[in-house]
Amino acid sequence: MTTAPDAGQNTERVEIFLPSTLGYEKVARNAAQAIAEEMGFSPDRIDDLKTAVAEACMNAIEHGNQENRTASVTVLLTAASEQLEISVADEGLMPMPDTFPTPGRPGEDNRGWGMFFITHLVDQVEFTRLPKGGNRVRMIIYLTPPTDAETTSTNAQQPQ
Amino acid sequence: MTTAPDAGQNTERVEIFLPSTLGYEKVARNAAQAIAEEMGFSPDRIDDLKTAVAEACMNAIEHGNQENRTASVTVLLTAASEQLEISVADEGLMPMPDTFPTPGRPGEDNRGWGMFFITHLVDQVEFTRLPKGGNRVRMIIYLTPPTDAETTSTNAQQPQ
Amino acid sequence: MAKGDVLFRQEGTLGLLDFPRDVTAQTRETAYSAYNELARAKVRTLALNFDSTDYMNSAGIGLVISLVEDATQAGRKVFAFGLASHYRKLFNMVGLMERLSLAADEQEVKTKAAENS
Amino acid sequence: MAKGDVLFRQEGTLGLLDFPRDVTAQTRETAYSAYNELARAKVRTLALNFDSTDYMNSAGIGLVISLVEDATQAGRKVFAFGLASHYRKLFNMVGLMERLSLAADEQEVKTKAAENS
Ligand SMILES: Nc1ncnc2c1ncn2[C@@H]1O[C@H](COP(=O)(O)OP(=O)(O)O)[C@@H](O)[C@H]1O
Ligand SMILES: Nc1ncnc2c1ncn2[C@@H]1O[C@H](COP(=O)(O)OP(=O)(O)O)[C@@H](O)[C@H]1O
Repeated sequence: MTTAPDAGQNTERVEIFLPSTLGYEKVARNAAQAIAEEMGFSPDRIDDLKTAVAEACMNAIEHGNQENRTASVTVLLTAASEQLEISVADEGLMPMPDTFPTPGRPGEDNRGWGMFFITHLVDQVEFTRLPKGGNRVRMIIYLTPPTDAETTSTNAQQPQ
Repeated sequence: MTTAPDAGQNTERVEIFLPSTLGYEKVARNAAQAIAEEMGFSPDRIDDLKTAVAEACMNAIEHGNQENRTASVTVLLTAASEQLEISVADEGLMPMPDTFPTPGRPGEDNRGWGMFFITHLVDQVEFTRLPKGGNRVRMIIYLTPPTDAETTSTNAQQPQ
Repeated sequence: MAKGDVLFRQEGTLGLLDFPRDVTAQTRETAYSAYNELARAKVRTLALNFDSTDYMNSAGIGLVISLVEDATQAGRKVFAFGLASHYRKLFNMVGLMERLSLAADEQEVKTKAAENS
Repeated sequence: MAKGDVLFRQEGTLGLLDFPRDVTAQTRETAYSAYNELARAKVRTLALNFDSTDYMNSAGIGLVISLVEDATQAGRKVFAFGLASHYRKLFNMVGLMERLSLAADEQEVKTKAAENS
């Protein structure tokens, strides 16, 4: 794992490794908040981002890493002048499904809203099963957000 | 850099790499807050910890790494059942002095209170010049804090 | 890493659930036992108090949906108060806003519950 | 990554400095230019308003010490208000509490400044 700064001249990168224990998603959520505040995002958008980041980390901990103590979650936060990108990768002990079920599973405490929040709260999102194993969620928010039409129609992508 | 969980059975470890840019100390500060809240520390103690962590990271960025873009700051947060340990290491482009000056440098905007805060706001602190280069500050706060007498007399150590 | 329990209070035909700081999957057990007490007491209005809540994740929101569905099926009117604007937005996204009424605070809930009793 | 400027306001012989959300080394320039305006206007009381401040680091506290020293040497009485309890603790640790008076809010500062004018 290298810690060299990103190739881009105007980007700054933070790398975080979390244990696969529920609750630690808040570390990534708080870290994203610190960077987004420094970048000047509005409080509303920061709240949206915090939920998306927490949900992506929870999924990595719970599903991708099966809460396995030896697996870790890698969170990369890359701040550029006009956007903040956050990628959350797990070790893929459970691979991401090709399609996500309809949100809300009655009878199971209506779980299943995480992916729905992730795809609706950030400007762009991409789900990938990594070639060397592991699942990754890449989320981007822009300081100048795209129009609503763009946001809702083009952001969600299933794993390739 | 390995991400294996700490040897201790009941410890959880978070690893963070920060760029050497002022402002990013807030990422570590917020991360420490998330863990300390989960552990049940009181709001006052969490505020103390946040200041100590921010100051240690600022020093690593500004002094140890000379705000050099190719250098990074490594923050390890290790949560055990009764204590939270946070270590902040830089690459030592500027080595830590053997003794720290009296806090407050008049004529220089009274800079120089960072070390004073670090040593007074956490329960234990240790400054080390690492054999392979780099400076490290290790800070510990306990869920059940030691008495005042212990805190003020035994916590500060100069680099060895 | 759980953060607090759901507590219940009953005032006549009004039942209140006081949610803790974190509302997550870990909140399930105390939420249901508190809700079941109020259901046994046959309250006609259910008020969800989120004054202390500052973290709610998708599992916590799913739990709230389940409670609201159960209460609605049992013919109870459901109110919520103390919700931060971000969580009002999330409640709206999952359709919860159509199944409950927002109140400004506990006082407003009490006034409205009196009309419903 | 700076976060806001120090602004100044003058009301008779009272000068107010409104500190931004972050008080750090980056706050230096606007703090001094705001302070210098008030000094030129010969205010007799200086009030530091920290209502909006939620992050102050050691460099920011050093800056406040410098401003307070300068004001005191010029014979001005210095007040501070809006300080969160953690920063009151830090101000105490660095000896600032002996060099300034805390006020509950802007109104109290105005009342006290009137006594000092
Ligand atoms: N990182 C991941 N690794 C493996 N499977 C995942 C991952 N993220 C999501 N999933 C799958 O997608 C489903 C829906 O996720 P989500 O909408 O977050 O709801 P929930 O986590 O409550 O089930 C999960 O139940 C899981 O099967
Ligand atoms: N990580 C570090 N690497 C090198 N030198 C350091 C480091 N931390 C502190 N120092 C030295 O100790 C001095 C005092 O630090 P501090 O009390 O934080 O005040 P300030 O940063 O305002 O100078 C610094 O000026 C610097 O010379």
